Amino acid sequence: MQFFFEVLIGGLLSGVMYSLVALGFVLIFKASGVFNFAQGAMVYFAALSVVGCMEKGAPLWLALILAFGIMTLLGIATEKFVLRKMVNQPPIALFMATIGLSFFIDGFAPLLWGNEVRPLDIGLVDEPIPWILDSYNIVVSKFDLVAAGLALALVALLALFFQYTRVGRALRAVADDHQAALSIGIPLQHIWALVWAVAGFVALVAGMLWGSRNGVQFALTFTALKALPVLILGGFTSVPGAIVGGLIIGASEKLAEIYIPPVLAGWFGGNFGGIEGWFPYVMALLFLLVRPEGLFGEKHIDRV
Amino acid sequence: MIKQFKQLAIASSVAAACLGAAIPAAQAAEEQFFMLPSYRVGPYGANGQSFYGGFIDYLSYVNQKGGIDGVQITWEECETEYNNAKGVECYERMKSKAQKAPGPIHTMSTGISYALVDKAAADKLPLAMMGYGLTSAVDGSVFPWAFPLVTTYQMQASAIIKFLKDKNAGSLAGKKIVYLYHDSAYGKEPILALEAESRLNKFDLVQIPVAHPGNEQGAQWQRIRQEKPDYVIMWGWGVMNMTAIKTAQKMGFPRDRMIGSWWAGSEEDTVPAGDAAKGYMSATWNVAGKDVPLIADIEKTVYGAGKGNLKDTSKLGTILYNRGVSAAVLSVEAIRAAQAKHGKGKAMNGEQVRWGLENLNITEARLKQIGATGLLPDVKTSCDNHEGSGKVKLQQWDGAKWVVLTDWIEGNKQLIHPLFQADAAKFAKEKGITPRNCAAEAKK
Amino acid sequence: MIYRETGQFKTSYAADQQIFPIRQDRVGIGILLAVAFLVVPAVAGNYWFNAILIPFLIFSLAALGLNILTGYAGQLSLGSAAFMAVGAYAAYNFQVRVEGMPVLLSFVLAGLTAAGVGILFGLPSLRIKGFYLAVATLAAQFFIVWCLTKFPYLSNNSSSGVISVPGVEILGFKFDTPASRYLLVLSIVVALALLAKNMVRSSTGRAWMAVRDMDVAAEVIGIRLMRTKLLAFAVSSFYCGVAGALYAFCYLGSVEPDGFSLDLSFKILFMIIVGGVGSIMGSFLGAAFILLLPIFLDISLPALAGLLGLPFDGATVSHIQLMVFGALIMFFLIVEPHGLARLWQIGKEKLRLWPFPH
Amino acid sequence: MARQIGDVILDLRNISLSFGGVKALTDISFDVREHEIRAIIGPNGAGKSSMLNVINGVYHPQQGEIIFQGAHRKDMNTHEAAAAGFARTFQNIALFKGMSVLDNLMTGRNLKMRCNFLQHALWWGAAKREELAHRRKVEEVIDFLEIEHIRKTPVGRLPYGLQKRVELGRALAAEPSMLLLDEPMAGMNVEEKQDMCRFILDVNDQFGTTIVLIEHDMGVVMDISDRVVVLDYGKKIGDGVPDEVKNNPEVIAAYLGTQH
Amino acid sequence: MSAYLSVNNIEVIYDHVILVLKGVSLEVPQGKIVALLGANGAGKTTTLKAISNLLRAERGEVTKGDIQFRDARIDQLTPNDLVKGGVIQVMEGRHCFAHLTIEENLLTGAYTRAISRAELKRSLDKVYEFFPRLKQRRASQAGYTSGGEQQMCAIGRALMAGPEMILLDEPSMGLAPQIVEEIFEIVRDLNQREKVSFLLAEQNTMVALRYADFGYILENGRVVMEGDAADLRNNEDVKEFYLGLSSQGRKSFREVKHYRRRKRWLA
Repeated sequence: MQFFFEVLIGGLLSGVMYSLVALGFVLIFKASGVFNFAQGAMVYFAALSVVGCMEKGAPLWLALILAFGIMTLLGIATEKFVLRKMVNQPPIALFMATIGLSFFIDGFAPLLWGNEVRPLDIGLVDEPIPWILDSYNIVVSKFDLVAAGLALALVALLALFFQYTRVGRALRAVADDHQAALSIGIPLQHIWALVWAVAGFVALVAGMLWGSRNGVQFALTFTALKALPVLILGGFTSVPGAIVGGLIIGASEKLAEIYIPPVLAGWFGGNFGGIEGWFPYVMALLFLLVRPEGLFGEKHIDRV
Repeated sequence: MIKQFKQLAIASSVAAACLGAAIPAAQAAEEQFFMLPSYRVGPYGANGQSFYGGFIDYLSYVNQKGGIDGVQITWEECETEYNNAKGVECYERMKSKAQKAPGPIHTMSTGISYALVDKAAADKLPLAMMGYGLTSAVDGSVFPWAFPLVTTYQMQASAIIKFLKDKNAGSLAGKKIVYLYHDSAYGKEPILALEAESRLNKFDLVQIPVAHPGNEQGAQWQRIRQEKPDYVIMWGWGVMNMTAIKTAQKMGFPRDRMIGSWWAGSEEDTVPAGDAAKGYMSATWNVAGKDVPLIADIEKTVYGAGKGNLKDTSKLGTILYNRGVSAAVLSVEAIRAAQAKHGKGKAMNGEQVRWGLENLNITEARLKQIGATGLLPDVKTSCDNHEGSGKVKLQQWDGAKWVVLTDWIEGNKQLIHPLFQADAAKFAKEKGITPRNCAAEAKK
Repeated sequence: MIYRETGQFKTSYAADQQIFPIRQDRVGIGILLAVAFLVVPAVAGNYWFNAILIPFLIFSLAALGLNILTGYAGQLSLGSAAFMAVGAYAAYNFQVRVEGMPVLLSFVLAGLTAAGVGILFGLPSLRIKGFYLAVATLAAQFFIVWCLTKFPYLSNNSSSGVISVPGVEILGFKFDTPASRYLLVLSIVVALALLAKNMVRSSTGRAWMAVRDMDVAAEVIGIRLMRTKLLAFAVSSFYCGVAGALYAFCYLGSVEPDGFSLDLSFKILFMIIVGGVGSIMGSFLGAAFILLLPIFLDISLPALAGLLGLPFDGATVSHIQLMVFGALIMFFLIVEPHGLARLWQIGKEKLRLWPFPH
Repeated sequence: MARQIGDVILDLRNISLSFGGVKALTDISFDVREHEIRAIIGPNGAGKSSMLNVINGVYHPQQGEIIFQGAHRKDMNTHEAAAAGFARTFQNIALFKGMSVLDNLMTGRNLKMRCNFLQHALWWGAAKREELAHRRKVEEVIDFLEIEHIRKTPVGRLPYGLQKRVELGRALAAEPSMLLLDEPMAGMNVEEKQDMCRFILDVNDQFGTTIVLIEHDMGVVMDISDRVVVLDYGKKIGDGVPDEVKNNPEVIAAYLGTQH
Repeated sequence: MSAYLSVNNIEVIYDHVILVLKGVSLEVPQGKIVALLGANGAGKTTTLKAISNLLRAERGEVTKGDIQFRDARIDQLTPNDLVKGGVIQVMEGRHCFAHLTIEENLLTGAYTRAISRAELKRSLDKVYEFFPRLKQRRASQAGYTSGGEQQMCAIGRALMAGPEMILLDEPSMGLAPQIVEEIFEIVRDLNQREKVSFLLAEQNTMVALRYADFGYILENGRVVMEGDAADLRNNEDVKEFYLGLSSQGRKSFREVKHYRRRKRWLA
């Protein structure tokens, strides 16, 4: 039982790391109806920018600010050269464009900073917290706890922003209906640039944590794949959904990875580990069959 | 549709023109052409940078020293992004240029080498897979054109077991070893060998796969924590390695009881892991460091002349750089061997290079001659043994550099090589290939 | 050639419902086929066959499959590569395990197997739409690849999970030269493309498009959503499956499950987006573009850099290549979201009106 | 007049429908006689479209019964409704935007086609013959609605009024016995409305098709319908011949207003 | 009469090929309601979108002519600038933000104005004063409100921007007669009390001419007739083709003939 809890806690905490990436997706989707596949690439770019600036001699805090600046520029450029020209196109086209964008960033980031694998030290050691280990024999990582705290703070902040500010409202309006928003004078350009900058900020936080955990390298772009089932589960438009979805996905995939392969091996013989690659997706899929709009997703309002 | 086709035709003719422009006109002098389907971007791009940097630097070095008995080496890179289809395209694109006088082809990708095995044989181009690739090609009777040189995953796994056995006073009986592997062809190859070893040495083997790309190993390491193994042998690649090391730290598993394969034992894996990597061990078939005379000489000669391939010279002397050099040394030695038989100072054709690869005999003395003492093990190949060595060293990360722990260790050939032969025989049957008769050829 | 249809009157509905009602198109396609079947084999070299033409045709087929599902039936899928994998492994198993199995039959069976798997993964489409469905198809992508990795039976107990396919032989004729393999692939692809075209212009295709454009209205007209969507999944997967079998047998020769990755699925999706969603011809144009572009960049960029004297090393070129590729995808979506096929159509319309615009 | 209004062919009794607790229809009874033109009127959100959706099975009422072809049933389903000859148009045009006018109309014939997808793929014999036969039928509808010139145009490119006409065409292509029209004249000017009325009357006249329509233009409703039902907030507040309804004080208060 | 908003001979092309407006000119004097009438596809919506600059988002462009508002060209502005400058469009089909509440919808309308919280509140109250119904439904998601309420929400939302001129596209579409009257009454009210000028595109000629001061009739992308609303109402062609009246009074829809008299303006 104690092992079960250890897996569960570990899963919940790694789920929070997925949520961080998912959050970026949600932001952009909510504000512009764009399913931004490039979020993973942005995480990579952000982390690489931090490391790159530090290599040039900047201290961590300055590097973070500079990297945020770079992500903002990226957001503005994306808006100016891509999104602005694609107003009113079907969501699938915008989605494809972001895949194109992710390719672009995948090439651009290492071109700018080099593609060596590099460490990112943010002064947090990923080690078990001794007293928990001693008294309960459960591994809980300091690093994960800090990450979880950061993620929750970020979510709270963003939820408030969306619900209660003028810009937050405009963001939601744009997500609902580009053209109507345009017609009442909401400048899509600014809104989009802004939301991309915010998404860039979230990517920066995610990149910092993931980068410090796994090293800053190309594989950071794969974090996007971990975030997708979180999104489906939580709903594309819900900030809290990203967190809850992350927790559920994280916990269940870890539990599944531990407890399902032995069962399968019992049936078929062989080694069935590695199911966490698809398990979240299949779970999300089954969940969707029951609730097609996700846990917290907005119901599609339509009248016949 | 006609119009579209015309555009396509124009585009392709432009491409063809560019292609033409890219190749310098063939010179009268004898040249040996190396095609390098390499990768410098994508998930494993960082590794490719070092490996191909070393490889190309050695070729430049040879050229600066007058070539292979006067035969200059030319080469061309083509980015594969570690993608099989792109690898095939690269191969097909450069094939015609390589037809006359090819160097052994190094893909540094198991997947691409699989895809090229048949094609290269049909085109009579020798394929070298140093420490990766289709391992059953050790049996040269079925795979005359493919060379898993130096060592294979299976032999390496066996050598690691031998190392652990020595460490434990000659017996692993009753011990528990976790095999943590990248869930792909690469990670699966050694399983049969490890299972054989576990039967032989009576240790418990627990296999835990990690789904690609391996940037999340919480569950796997929790399982390891629960299993409480004595050792963890890890077959990782790219981000999986560093994640494994960091997660081991997080779960409190001692790194000095983790042993990686040679693809999990480079600076690219340990440096980013920081302190967590201290004490981590790995196998390798070449040593790191600039104190090898050859590496020092390359730095002096090639970089001195400003012809170095590395942008980031701090990578000089890293594991993967030195591996690239080692791979190039073997390739060049094969051509030398071929020249020795078929005519010095001449460019060798595919058949001749193949012969060279199959009749390598790089002794300690020869290694010393080229300044590569201790860089790589001695290699002696034959028709029925395309591996030629099967030896690795164990090294340990001390927080700043790799420290070599052992001398060359050879895996259990009697146990492992029959596995290759069985696999090769099955392959031959599926494909309807009649194996060569190595014994008869040896007599000739 | 002047593109005018003036003077070409249709006197029967049959004439009006030909695939290419305009004479110039018919002549054009005839010439194209003649070139593909007769001229190309005579002039193209091995590089063209092995690295460009064969993969081009195979990817066109896969794109065609995806286009049926996504372009015609409106079900976005990110799992095409997995269905190709099913086809490849199924064809391999039928070949290796059944003595004397004709290759073509095993291709068909591979397609049918893929169709079966496609139906299974198409079931969620009855409840889920749009992006949710797209992400759900990722489940298929990952799950299928995992299964192929995990059940050694499927790769005939190969220790690495990699399968290496036997050579192709039909009625005693060995397809061992690139040109012969090209012709085999070409014939299969042309035949399947024709069948696809027929399907989409008949009531099957209309039902697909109806479901795509407005599913409630389609239902009210009496189109059964479930049957229509599942049929689209089945046919689409069949095409992808056959493409997968050809990919293994006529192109790479050996494949591993990881080769049929998400990247490949994306690539196929790019093909239909660039080529034209909901267009048979677009599948071909898109495949050509997506396949040729990186090769073209690969070849031309270093040459260009050399010309300009820029100090590009291999990595730089590769990075720039990725950027250009990404940028071009975006460019295309901005300039012509309906793809090359639409550009072609606009071109035709302008030609038709030429020299009087509007 | 050629047509003869017949017996009740569709009878909805005590229908109640709600969505997640929100009542859309409350205890509504409503019948339709053969060959008649039956209008449903009422303010926005009164539940008119819901009513049509119940009739052809898009919505399933929680309570009530539907008597159709002599059978008592809880609800309809779309496929049965279509098979029984119900065709319909929508308030916010539900055409297949990516298809040509011709193809849109051809989908209307879908239920009557027998060939399967394999026959279609081969385009051989039966499939081709069937396609041509149905094309002929559809051309009749095209003729009737005078839309020959836009036959091959993608409907997305057509102006609104023509789209409405094409949608009617799609419904007519199915040779329906009952036609459900949801605001067929919305957004039209008088000229276009006159045209639309003519089409509706002709269909009713020539083919004896029963028509249920929702419409806001009182002129149209009063002129062409045989009986009118008035809904307000999901409840029925009036039912009868046009004159009756027009003078019903409850209807005037809730809907018509004093202007008319 | 000084031209307040003037459209001068504009031509609009969609997608580089489809010519929709073929030289349309019109004027809206300050403080007036001008109706733009015509059949479907005549180009009414396109004209409005050309003015509000929403055209570009739909791959359409003004290729000839110019548009002026208070003697300054506005055809190259962004919609944002234009709203700030006092011209706002209420689009056909309402386009409320379905997932936002009515009140949130209205608040977004004030996005372009840098105003204090108190002033915002005042604007909101004013809108609620014009549309008491919206006040009742303030907390409902707009997607769940009725068509009439959505139309009110859309107009109210535009009002929040503090416009001088509203381009109103098909306000009556799909609405019950009573609601149509209600909405037009509010339009008139706004015009008189708030001095907002209107350019409204409308199918419902009868209602439109009753409330408008001036009217233009568009056919096939051209203005075919213009004049005071009263004059138009009495024009024989308008009567027959747009109002459905003949000299004998209203014609029954049942009696419509299959052929008609030729319109006089189509020479």
